[in-house]
Amino acid sequence: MQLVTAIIKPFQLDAVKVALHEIGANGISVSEIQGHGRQRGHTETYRGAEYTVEFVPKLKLEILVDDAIADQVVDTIATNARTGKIGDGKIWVAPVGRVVRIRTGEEGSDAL
Amino acid sequence: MQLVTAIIKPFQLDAVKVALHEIGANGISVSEIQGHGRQRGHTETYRGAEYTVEFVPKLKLEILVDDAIADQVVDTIATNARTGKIGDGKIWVAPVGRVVRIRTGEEGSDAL
Amino acid sequence: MQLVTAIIKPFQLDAVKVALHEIGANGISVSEIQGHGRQRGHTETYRGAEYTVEFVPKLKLEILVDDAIADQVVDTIATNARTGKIGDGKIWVAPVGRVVRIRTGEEGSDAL
Amino acid sequence: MRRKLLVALLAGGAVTVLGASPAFAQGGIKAAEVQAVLDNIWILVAAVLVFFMHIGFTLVETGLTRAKNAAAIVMKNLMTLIIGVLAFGVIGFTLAFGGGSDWLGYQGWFLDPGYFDFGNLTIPTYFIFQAAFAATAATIVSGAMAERTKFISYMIFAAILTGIIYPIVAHWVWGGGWLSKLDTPFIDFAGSTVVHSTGAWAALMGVWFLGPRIGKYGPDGKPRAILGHSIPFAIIGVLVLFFGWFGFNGGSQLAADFEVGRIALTTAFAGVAGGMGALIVVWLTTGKPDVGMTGNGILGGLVGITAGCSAVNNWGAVIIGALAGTLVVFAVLYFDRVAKLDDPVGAISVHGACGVFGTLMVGFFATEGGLFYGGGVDQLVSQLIGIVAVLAFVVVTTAIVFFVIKATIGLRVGPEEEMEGLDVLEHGAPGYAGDTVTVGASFAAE
Amino acid sequence: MRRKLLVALLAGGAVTVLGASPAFAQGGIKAAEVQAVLDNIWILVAAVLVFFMHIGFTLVETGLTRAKNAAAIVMKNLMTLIIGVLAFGVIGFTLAFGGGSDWLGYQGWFLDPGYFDFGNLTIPTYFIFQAAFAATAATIVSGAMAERTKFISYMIFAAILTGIIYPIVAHWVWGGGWLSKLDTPFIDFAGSTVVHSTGAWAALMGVWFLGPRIGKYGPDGKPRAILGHSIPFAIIGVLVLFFGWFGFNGGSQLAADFEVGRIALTTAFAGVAGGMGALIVVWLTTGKPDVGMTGNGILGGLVGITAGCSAVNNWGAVIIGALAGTLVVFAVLYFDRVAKLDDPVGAISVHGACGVFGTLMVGFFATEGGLFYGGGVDQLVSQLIGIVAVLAFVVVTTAIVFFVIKATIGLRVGPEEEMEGLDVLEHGAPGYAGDTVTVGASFAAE
Amino acid sequence: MRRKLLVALLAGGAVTVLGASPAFAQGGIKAAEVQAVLDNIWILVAAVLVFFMHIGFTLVETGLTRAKNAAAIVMKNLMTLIIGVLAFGVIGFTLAFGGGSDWLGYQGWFLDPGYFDFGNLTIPTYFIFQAAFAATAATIVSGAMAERTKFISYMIFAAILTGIIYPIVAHWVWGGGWLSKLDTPFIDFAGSTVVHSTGAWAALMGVWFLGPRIGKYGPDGKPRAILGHSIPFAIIGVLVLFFGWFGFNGGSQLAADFEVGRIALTTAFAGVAGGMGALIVVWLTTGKPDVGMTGNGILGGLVGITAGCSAVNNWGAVIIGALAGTLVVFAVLYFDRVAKLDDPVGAISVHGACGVFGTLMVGFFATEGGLFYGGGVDQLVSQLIGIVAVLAFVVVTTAIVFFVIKATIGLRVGPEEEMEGLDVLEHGAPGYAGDTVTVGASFAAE
Ligand SMILES: Nc1ncnc2c1ncn2[C@@H]1O[C@H](COP(=O)(O)OP(=O)(O)O)[C@@H](O)[C@H]1O
Ligand SMILES: Nc1ncnc2c1ncn2[C@@H]1O[C@H](COP(=O)(O)OP(=O)(O)O)[C@@H](O)[C@H]1O
Ligand SMILES: Nc1ncnc2c1ncn2[C@@H]1O[C@H](COP(=O)(O)OP(=O)(O)O)[C@@H](O)[C@H]1O
Repeated sequence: MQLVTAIIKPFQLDAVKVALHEIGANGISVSEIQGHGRQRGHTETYRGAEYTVEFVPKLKLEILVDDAIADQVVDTIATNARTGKIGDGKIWVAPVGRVVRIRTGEEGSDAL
Repeated sequence: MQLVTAIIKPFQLDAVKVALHEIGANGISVSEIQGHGRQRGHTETYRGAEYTVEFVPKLKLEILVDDAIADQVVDTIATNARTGKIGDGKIWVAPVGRVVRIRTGEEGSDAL
Repeated sequence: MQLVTAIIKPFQLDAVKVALHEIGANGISVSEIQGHGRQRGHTETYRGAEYTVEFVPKLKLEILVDDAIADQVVDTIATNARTGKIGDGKIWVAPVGRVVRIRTGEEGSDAL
Repeated sequence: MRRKLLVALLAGGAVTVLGASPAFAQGGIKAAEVQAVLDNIWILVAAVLVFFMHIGFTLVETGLTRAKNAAAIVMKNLMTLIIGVLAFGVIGFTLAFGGGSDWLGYQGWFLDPGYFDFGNLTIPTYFIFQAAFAATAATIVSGAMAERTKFISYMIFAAILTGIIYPIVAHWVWGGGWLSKLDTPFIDFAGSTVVHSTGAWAALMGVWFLGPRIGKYGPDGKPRAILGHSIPFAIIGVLVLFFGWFGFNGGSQLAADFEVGRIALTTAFAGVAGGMGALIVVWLTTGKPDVGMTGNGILGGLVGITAGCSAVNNWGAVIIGALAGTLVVFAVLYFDRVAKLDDPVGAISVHGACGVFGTLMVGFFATEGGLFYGGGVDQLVSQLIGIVAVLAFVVVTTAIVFFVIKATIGLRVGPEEEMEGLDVLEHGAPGYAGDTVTVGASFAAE
Repeated sequence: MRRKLLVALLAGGAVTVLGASPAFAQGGIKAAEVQAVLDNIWILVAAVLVFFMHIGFTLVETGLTRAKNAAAIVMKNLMTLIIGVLAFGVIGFTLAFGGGSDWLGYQGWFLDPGYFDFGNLTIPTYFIFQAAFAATAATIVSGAMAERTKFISYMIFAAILTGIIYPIVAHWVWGGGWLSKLDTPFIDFAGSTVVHSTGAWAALMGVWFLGPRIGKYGPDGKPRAILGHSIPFAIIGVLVLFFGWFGFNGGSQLAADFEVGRIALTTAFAGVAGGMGALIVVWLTTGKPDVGMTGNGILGGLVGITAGCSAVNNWGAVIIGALAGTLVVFAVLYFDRVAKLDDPVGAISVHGACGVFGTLMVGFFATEGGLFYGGGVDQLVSQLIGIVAVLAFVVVTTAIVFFVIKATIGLRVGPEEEMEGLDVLEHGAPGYAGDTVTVGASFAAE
Repeated sequence: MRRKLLVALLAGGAVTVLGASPAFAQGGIKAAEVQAVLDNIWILVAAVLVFFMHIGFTLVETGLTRAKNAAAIVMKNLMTLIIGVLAFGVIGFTLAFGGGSDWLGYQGWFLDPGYFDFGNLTIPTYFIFQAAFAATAATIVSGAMAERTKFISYMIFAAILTGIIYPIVAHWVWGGGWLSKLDTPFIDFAGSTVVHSTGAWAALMGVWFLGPRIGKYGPDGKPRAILGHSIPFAIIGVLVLFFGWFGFNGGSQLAADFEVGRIALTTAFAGVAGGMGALIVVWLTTGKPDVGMTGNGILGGLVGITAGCSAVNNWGAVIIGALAGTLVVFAVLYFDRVAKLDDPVGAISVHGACGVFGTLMVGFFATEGGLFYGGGVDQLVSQLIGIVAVLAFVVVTTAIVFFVIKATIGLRVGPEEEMEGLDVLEHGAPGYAGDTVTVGASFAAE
């Protein structure tokens, strides 16, 4: 079992979600985060004082998937979250051990 | 060392937390997320326009534990977060390498 | 590739971020969480009813780094997030498999 | 000018249009007529201030409850106003102020000009002011029953309260009913009992029939704090109510005269003294200067002075206010810990306990007729009669209403709805939606 | 006392300072003079209430849009007031109320006392009241165009609307222009057409030229719900507007007299009936008692009664209000689904559809001259003429303005700005900043 | 009717109850009496508007600070009102308006009717209006000292400011003191100096003794932006203040007459001009139309016109407002960057800089006696004397008070409290609680 984590632009959630449904990845957990990557933030002013906006709102998606479709899920997210502009985000995959569905107590692939 | 991650219904936090304390797992980090699993959302209306509520508020718990008690922690969460209704959530476990307690710099099991 | 996760006191973000920039770790994702560790919360009152503040606001940082600098990143965070008071937080490191930069599709170290 | 003329044409305005700028007629208008117009304008302004209090109630109730029920609670407050004006307009006003018996009015429906006479005040002016009061009684209930009451059930209850129950109480005291005909008439100048206690006893019955919110009492029966989601909302609501109260009490003079200022002043003194009293007591009792409780203290002081704002002097006002503020703290603790009645906003304490207290205090502090000013116990006895009569009437009638509602359509939402929050499941959308997660979710399903 | 004297010295106050406490002169002042002062004070209070409505508009518009644009939308509302008062002061007031032709005024600039005569009302009093109205017309537009309009472009548009377009409409109806000179003069007591429809048609053109927000319509053309980020804000805004409306309609009497109460009452009845109407219709149609739509219903009822609040009776008010509330629901659905005009707050439905409807209803329900009261169709025809004339004029002129703005500086922010939110990119800081993440980010870059 | 009669019985109301509906006496009441009642009613309404301003201050201060201190800041505002009314009632009013010397009043305590004479205004009316002013001076301080001041210390300071320091200043100018007896009396119509500068200088001393918030200045001494957590709150607060200001300035006429409208108009013009001035300057300077700064500009314009609202004409008002708005921007930058005084809401700039500026401008723009209208420099010199005297007095006295507080109970919370937020640690509960995480945490520990 793999946990796919993706940081995406908030506005791309819609497209990503639909595309994931189409490939049968239904479960997903989303959280609001703020992040920045290589680019330095832009300078803005607040009440006349300059400051750098270094953190930009993003969404973090966490998707637990069977090993078999992990790559497909990553590719699907990458394609659908892409705008081509800086700040599109990252995706990473990490292996997961035991998985449980709380409602039924099922484990492993059945838990998804 | 293992990181136990659990997505639960917000209202179950209380029960889960007490149960975890009882088995000696004191440290916990909680974040507010939104998620959905297999079930499609229900349709609602906003100002006359229909829409589907696909994301439902959940809590994500992250608990760093010694390998020895990881299974017990998972079972405890599963038991206490269960309502038996759809949307109860998932638990997964993943191995963790280095662990540091920031205050003291202690590492490994001592860091918990 | 490693994912460094750190729970820190919100007020230390500034120092940690600067220190990370200095060692060349630019990318970072931050989320607001609540947590507690060993210490029991303090008792407060709300409208005359006593309750225990068990969860305290923290920030969670997630930083994807090359294996080579993971330890340096951990140490940097530990040093700069430390206040020496209870509640300073934890850092943990976990290995990550595939990593993708959404904008370009680059993978691995190039994706950072 | 032209608009004015058109307007005058349409409306048959009583005032002739006159000369230069700033211009006024050199004759023709009598001072008494101007005074009558002034009375009406002031009472209208006061009515607007009382309407404005609904913003205060909305903010307090929303602030002291949870975010997941925010849309539901503002909706209940909105409906209180809508239903209050309609039900009071169609039935209540006649029951309260129409000619009739000592027990209720039944002559003169739909504001029929042939049946009503309010002195200098026109029927519309008088009605608007009174309708705003009726809605106030109902809104007290929505706060106490927050976070678990079915929308439709609340609507029905609010209609009965503002259309029938409150008007009958108002008739007894203000509409020429029996309490105003006691040898020493019951004094409730602006409604500590008529408005606030009525609302509070209804709230008490509502909370009793509803039961506490899930999670409010632990398995051991101990109360848990369920924190409000926005203290700024709650406190701004208290401030809005404070300022609206100048209309509530000052307008109850039902005339523009030199007394209004004095009433406004006793009101202000009691309000601030109530806040100070509650602050000190809660600070000494719990060790922290609790924000919400201080706000409740101000409201308690205001409720406390409402009965006697015109009858007591400044010192009386400060003392009544401070004691009412103190009382609020203990009442909240009592209902929370001992009676185990889950009242998220403290409405029963603020409006019930302080309403009774304030009404009683008139018997002591009234500068004419009060015990402390040599007036004997007559007034005190009348006050007690009024308090008990209203209590009994409201408790019995609202108990019947709640019982019937509970037995038929039900009073409380299902546990799932309660846990997930009323907003989405009862009203279709969250009170606070995220910017993008929700957009992501928003394919129209048609 | 001394302060009073100093003041009197400076201001040459018309009222002499007098005797004991509470003191009043034993002679010298005429009742007509007091009435004139009272007229001015009431209209000032009414003007303050109308100003207050800008808080209501701000809350409604902010609540029904997304958090990422919160600072931008409150800023647009703030600028509406600033620009409205300045543009209406410098140009608009003369166009509207200065001497001139049937089409516009052109005599008497900068409130020149030699040129204006408003009977009992002084020029400042009259101006403040009217300026608050002008700003209202503009603020309607900011809501409909929310979440995608360039700040500078909105500012320019607001200046033209409040400085030129609205004043010309106001001149036609209220400034002695041609619509007030029809054989049966067009009746729009407080501005269903003059203020609300003018704002709504401008909004319609604005939305047309702008296009919908990104993501509002799916690839299949189906509308998606974009949820507002704070229903409490929106509903408190509705309540604020409701109470401000007492000034809007009651002040339009332009005098303090016994009619004001009657006007306030028809206003209140129509507002609550509108809310009830919308609630029932939306509940039956969609299955849920929608909170925002009920709020829109109240506003629809209020807009609907604005034209006829002085001409119709209570029953007329309830019926007009209830129908307007019903209409709002269908209008919102129509614009959203059929016309595909993306109006986040429902401004076109509330102010346009109900503005037309209410203006028309005067022809039926006016107790003097209305069709239902035996008055024939003359009034109805005049109402139609007025509605169509204003519609045509505003649509054409605002279309030209929007066209020119779009062709030159542009009307809409870039897609990136729109998706990330206007707050940071247009105004430099978020509407809602986090406590620490932002502090972490806040090294001054200098 | 009956209620009215009961009321009249109790209150000995001055107005006889009269005939038909709408009814008025055919004789007996003198116009002068009606005028006196009207004066009182208007000043009461104005006082309610000034009270209302406390909602505005609360919103501005809450919006421009961080969420973790939201409960603490609303609590300080609530206490300002409570303490202000009590301290001003018990001591301040006599010091300010009681008979006495050129320096302070000492005759007539507790609103004793034998000692005060305010012409047409009753003592309660006059007191309420003045008490609302006193509280305003204090609330300015709470904003500047936000996010780090100990609750108890603020309370003590507020009591001394509203009970002693402010009243003495008010006595000098409005209570018959020495500044009102200069050959050319110092003019401060509604309190640019008396209220606003007094508050600002107290704030200046407070900020000086407190030091900046942790993190406000980097190790290199450069200022960092600490963003406010709710711009909608801040801007709605500005709008609330704007509308309250009509009562602040218009009520300062202390009578209902034709001047009030003129005063309201100069107030409105200066406010909008201030917003426009600040917008343009901040836009040109920083490249972005900053929302909070535009709001500050409006407030600056309003503070600026407060001294001269009755003495200047419309053009003067626009110019004073625009310049004050401009000044605010530079003052904020100056205090932030150069003086390094950390004032989260810009209170010192808005109320201090613009208060001085506006007071001075009276010397130039007063149409009677101003330099630009041929009045010579006499007025200007008097204005300077007043400004400097108040500055010196307030700076010295508040410095002593802050010094003593700091040396005894301490002025500032501990660093941990400051970093974690004052809400939980000082007041026991967060301003914004989550729905479930907090419930999860809320076992009563008893
Ligand atoms: N090394 C990293 N660790 C964790 N999150 C990162 C890292 N780099 C980027 N991110 C996240 O991805 C988002 C976009 O990254 P950024 O580098 O700005 O875009 P791009 O990949 O297009 O260059 C950031 O806002 C941050 O949330
Ligand atoms: N594959 C998944 N990956 C990540 N999170 C998931 C996944 N499936 C479910 N979740 C999370 O668990 C929650 C409950 O899951 P759901 O499938 O609705 O319940 P159940 O397990 O009872 O069928 C979801 O709201 C989501 O946050
Ligand atoms: N076992 C754990 N698992 C997950 N998070 C933890 C754990 N222990 C602590 N934390 C997080 O770290 C924060 C600080 O931990 P705490 O134990 O209070 O401090 P310290 O490390 O100084 O003893 C907590 O608020 C919580 O968010």
